[in-house]
Amino acid sequence: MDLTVTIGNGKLPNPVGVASGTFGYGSEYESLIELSKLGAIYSKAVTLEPRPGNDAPRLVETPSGMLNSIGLANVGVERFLTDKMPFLARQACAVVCNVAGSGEDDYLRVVERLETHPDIFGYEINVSCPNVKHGGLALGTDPVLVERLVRRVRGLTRRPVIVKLTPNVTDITVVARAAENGGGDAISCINSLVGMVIDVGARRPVLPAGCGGLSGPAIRPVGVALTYRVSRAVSIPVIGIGGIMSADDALQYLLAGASAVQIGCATFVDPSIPGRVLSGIADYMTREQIACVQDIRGLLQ
Amino acid sequence: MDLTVTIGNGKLPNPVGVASGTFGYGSEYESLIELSKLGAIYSKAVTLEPRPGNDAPRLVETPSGMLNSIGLANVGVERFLTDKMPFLARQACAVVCNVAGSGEDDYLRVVERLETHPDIFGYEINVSCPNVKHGGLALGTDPVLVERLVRRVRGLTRRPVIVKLTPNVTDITVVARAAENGGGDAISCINSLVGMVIDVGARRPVLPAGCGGLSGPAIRPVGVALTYRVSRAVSIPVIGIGGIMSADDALQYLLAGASAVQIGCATFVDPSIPGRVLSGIADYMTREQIACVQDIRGLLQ
Amino acid sequence: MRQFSATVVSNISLCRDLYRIDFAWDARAVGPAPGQFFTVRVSDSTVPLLRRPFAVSGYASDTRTASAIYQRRGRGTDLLAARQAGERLDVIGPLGNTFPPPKNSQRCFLAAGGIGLGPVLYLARHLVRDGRDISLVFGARTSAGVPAAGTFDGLSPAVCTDDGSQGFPGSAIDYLNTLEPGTFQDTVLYACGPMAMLKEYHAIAATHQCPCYVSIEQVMACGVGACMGCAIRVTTEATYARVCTDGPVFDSGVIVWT
Amino acid sequence: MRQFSATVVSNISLCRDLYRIDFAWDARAVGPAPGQFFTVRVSDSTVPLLRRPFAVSGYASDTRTASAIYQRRGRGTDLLAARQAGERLDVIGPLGNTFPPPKNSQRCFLAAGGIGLGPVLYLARHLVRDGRDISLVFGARTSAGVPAAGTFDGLSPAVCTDDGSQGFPGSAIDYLNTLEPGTFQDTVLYACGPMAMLKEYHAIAATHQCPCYVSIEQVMACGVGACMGCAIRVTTEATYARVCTDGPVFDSGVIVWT
Ligand SMILES: Cc1cc2nc3c(=O)[nH]c(=O)nc-3n(C[C@H](O)[C@H](O)[C@H](O)COP(=O)(O)OP(=O)(O)OC[C@H]3O[C@@H](n4cnc5c(N)ncnc54)[C@H](O)[C@@H]3O)c2cc1C
Ligand SMILES: Cc1cc2nc3c(=O)[nH]c(=O)nc-3n(C[C@H](O)[C@H](O)[C@H](O)COP(=O)(O)OP(=O)(O)OC[C@H]3O[C@@H](n4cnc5c(N)ncnc54)[C@H](O)[C@@H]3O)c2cc1C
Ligand SMILES: Cc1cc2nc3c(=O)[nH]c(=O)nc-3n(C[C@H](O)[C@H](O)[C@H](O)COP(=O)(O)O)c2cc1C
Ligand SMILES: Cc1cc2nc3c(=O)[nH]c(=O)nc-3n(C[C@H](O)[C@H](O)[C@H](O)COP(=O)(O)O)c2cc1C
Ligand code: FES
Ligand code: FES
Repeated sequence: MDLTVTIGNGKLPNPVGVASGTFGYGSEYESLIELSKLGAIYSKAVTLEPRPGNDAPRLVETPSGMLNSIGLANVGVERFLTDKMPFLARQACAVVCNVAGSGEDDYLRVVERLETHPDIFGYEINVSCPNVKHGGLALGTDPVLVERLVRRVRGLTRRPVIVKLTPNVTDITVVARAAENGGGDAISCINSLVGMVIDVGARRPVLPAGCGGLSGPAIRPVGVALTYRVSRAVSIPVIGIGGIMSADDALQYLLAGASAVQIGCATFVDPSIPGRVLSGIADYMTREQIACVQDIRGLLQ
Repeated sequence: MDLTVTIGNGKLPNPVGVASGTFGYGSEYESLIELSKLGAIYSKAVTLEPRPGNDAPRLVETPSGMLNSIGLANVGVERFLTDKMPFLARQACAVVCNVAGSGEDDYLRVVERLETHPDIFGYEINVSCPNVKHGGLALGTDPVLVERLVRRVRGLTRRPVIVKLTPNVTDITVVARAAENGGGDAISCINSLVGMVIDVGARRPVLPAGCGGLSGPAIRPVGVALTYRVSRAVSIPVIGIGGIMSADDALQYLLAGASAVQIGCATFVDPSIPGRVLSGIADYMTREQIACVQDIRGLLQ
Repeated sequence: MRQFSATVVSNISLCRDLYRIDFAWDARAVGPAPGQFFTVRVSDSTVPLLRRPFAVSGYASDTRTASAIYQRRGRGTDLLAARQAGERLDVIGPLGNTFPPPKNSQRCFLAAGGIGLGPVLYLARHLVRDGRDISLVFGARTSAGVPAAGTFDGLSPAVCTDDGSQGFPGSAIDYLNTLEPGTFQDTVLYACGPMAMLKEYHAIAATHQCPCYVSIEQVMACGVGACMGCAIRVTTEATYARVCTDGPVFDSGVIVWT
Repeated sequence: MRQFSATVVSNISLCRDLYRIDFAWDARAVGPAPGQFFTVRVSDSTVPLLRRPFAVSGYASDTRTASAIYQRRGRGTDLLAARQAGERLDVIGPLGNTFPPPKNSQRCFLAAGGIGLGPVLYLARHLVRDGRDISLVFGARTSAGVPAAGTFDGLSPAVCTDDGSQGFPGSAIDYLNTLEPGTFQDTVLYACGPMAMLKEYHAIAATHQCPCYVSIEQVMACGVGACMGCAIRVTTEATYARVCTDGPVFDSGVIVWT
């Protein structure tokens, strides 16, 4: 059975990764999950400088989902390399660094620094962060900016460059094509939706930042729909994300056109989910006599 | 206690209405709900010609939500006037006609016909339907088209014109301002999100149309966030919609900036919900000594 | 129709696959007739969100006790199976139309497959009480899907199992095909079960030129005709009919069988 | 830490507002120490979605039985209260840090408010077993929040109720303020309860210049330090600390009290 996924000049051992921001720097889950079984660990967003993150509370549960307002809290690229990469480098699974910034140069400088480390599989460019120059809207809402950013990142590395799209746009296929034109090797689809919960008793939003990112099973139908659309608009692989809790959910993404998937907040709910999703996909392939996980994509009627 | 809501030159008796497409033409719920207690009934979309709607199945449940692909199934404006309006006209509550079409002229001709009936409170212009001329994207994704359409509808009527926005856009405030500039009297926020569910066993989308509209508690955080944004971008009233199941949920929308709310699929779940939402809002106002429901909007910190 | 909070009288397993729930029907609601259904809010959580529809399988007008026979299929019916006597059930009913009565001279042939048993059983008892001559056939995949004989109280159905583990070996359709063609003369067919089975009954009825009424299932949101969600394709000008209010019982000739 | 499927030993109501659940701790997991907590997946549905964290209120290393004292507050704890002896519980633990032990000469003053009782009770028993001199104060809103004396097995806390319905009339803080200042000499304060209460303990400790350790609650997603969701503001360079892994026990001087 062939479970591998080719992305650019790299190959992931299997299609089930753990999503950025939900798996820290890997070591946090070491005693609960066999990390070597993961297709890839997508790191928490790495920025040029360390970021403390947003004010508390940062989380609130919603019907079949959750809102987060972490605010890219991370140790910064230098400490990522010195403190976090040694552990990650020892793992058998691929390490993809999720890269974020407030302006184009930030992204480029982070990638430049990460290029110095030999054990990084590739980059996931998170264009969903609010961008100051872009009127507070995410950089990822503007196809011109996305194409230029991806092209410049492309110029810095031969490693796989994955572009992670925001669902909060009118036509996600336009941004996906921009990422492809810029030289991106794959699309991650989707980041969280914009959401807000108001504490009626306190008469204020639960999150001090007001809005947060909505994720979890609630958004799965949105993720599947956008994966379906994006995978028909580009010819590079698509990595489906959003609300995956089971192998059946992951298979919805693969049938919709994804080549791989990422598990986000389901790992919080039950750390055995990534492993069970992978074994469930393998069982499905056995049962349905599918030799290659990449063939699932073509089976949708 | 003042529960009224002023919209254009009209006044709704209270802020709790039932959303378009979830309440048929009113008579369906007559034996289950005291219709006179409703702030408004928003009719199923009315189009120029009768429409049979989409192929079955048209519904699928999702985590804390549902997808629908009804396809604007409706009796058309003529039969709406002859068969459906007589019942609606007898009700004490306001009747708002949800108007849809595949092109601008469709909308205008429907409104022209509806103007002939004396007992219609106003119109809710549904700009979320996919628009053929607009590359299949909803007309409501283009602020220029929205402003022009609203201006032309405005030219036909003195009744309240409410514009119902789609959440599937990059910046909903731009479309909201276009609706205000065109002369709209209020904004309904939001229509359903794009979503898809795939039947893994059958290897095809559950809905023959592929994508459907996601609604229910799952989307409530999105509705609250967009209501918060829209109500800060325009000075006309905003009607909050999306996943309201209780008075507390409705109060989230009112605190976020809405002047009124609509209950959609919660009525399917429990037809007593619209009534309980209204009495819950009234209880809250008594408890918190708020005289006017319109004052709730200003209470968010 | 009314929405009411019903008390569960009993909720028991009939066989491995089927359960029966009995509950007190609201005194202010019209009693349900054969073919009609009701919806239940199975949880006050938002998962599952939508009410679940079930056909009435019997109604005792003296005690105002209604029943339904159901299969555990997913979270909704799991939660229903967990309800105990004395607990409350949020019910809306009666919903939908009813089986049209046979003409005076007509014999009645009733066929049920799997969870189609409930409505057919209720109709059968109703017809027997009216002194009609009925034949009843019930098909299940295996004997695990066949309830104890007591469930059919007094009626003696021809039981068929696909795997031959009980009664006639084969489907209810196979069984019908073993009957003499004369059986269907001046007969009306009533059926409830999977769509594929109903389609075959329609074909048999067409062959024998006898009327055929089928009770259809479709995913529902409102159950009262408001959402247009439960549409099925029909041959009339309307193109689609709502199963919840135009049905669930249809003349099989009106359905577009696919 | 490990994820394991634990068998519920008992799950009982202690008073109107509080329950105690006892369950078998996994033999391959390290036994939980005072201050540590575990998380439970209360439902296999997606509502509630996130695991719920609870402090360990006791642990018998011979029988490997762990307990927690909890309050029914919402759907998650409602579902927890419905678990019966013999049923399974999906547990991850032990999580978080522990209460630092007192210095040799120090006396220990332990204060718990409401659902803060669990961790404080475990610490108290631990210290008593080590032969330490402890004082224990427990505050609740009303007597409905005060468990039967047996819950404190052998320990005799000063019980305070805001409404004066049992024990000292007033909050645990009010009670502390009635004590002689000398009480806090060479003493370490340990406290768990609502943030507002912890802030006041911090102030009292600062006045008396005694060390103060507080166990903090914050909404959690992962519980293992991965999501950065449970942050609280601290005075160190890091600006924020994670309650789940840097805590839940903090030196009160490190917290930015707001
Ligand atoms: C008019 C009518 C009468 C019915 N009578 C009976 C009966 O007497 N006995 C019986 O066992 N079942 C009956 N059903 C089917 C019953 O409603 C479904 O089995 C039940 O809703 C499944 O719920 P679940 O959560 O357990 O399963 P799920 O996991 O939600 O789904 C299992 C299957 O049930 C179907 N289903 C799910 N939700 C609905 C819904 N809201 N409406 C209709 N179908 C749905 C799905 O298509 C799916 O194939 C009837 C359905 C209809 C429409
Ligand atoms: C380290 C730690 C130890 C705790 N120990 C105890 C204990 O010993 N006994 C006890 O009764 N409670 C304890 N709690 C609080 C307990 O976790 C919440 O009461 C519980 O999660 C409420 O769940 P619910 O679904 O019943 O209520 P909900 O309706 O979800 O919420 C009720 C309240 O609980 C809080 N809450 C909800 N979800 C979480 C979450 N994932 N993490 C933290 N808080 C949440 C909310 O802010 C809300 O104010 C502890 C919390 C933490 C962080
Ligand atoms: C707590 C939290 C933190 C996240 N941080 C990041 C991040 O740093 N970078 C990023 O690209 N996505 C981040 N995400 C988004 C997830 O990677 C994922 O796209 C999203 O949660 C949807 O997947 P899910 O529904 O499976 O959780 C975060 C999500 C959560 C819940
Ligand atoms: C079955 C169904 C049909 C709908 N039909 C329409 C429609 O005809 N016109 C419209 O503007 N919105 C329509 N909607 C959208 C609702 O009016 C509402 O905006 C949406 O469902 C979100 O609210 P809710 O989460 O409370 O259901 C429909 C929704 C559902 C579920
Ligand atoms: S279920 Fe809504 S119209 Fe039938
Ligand atoms: S709960 Fe995730 S870091 Fe603490």
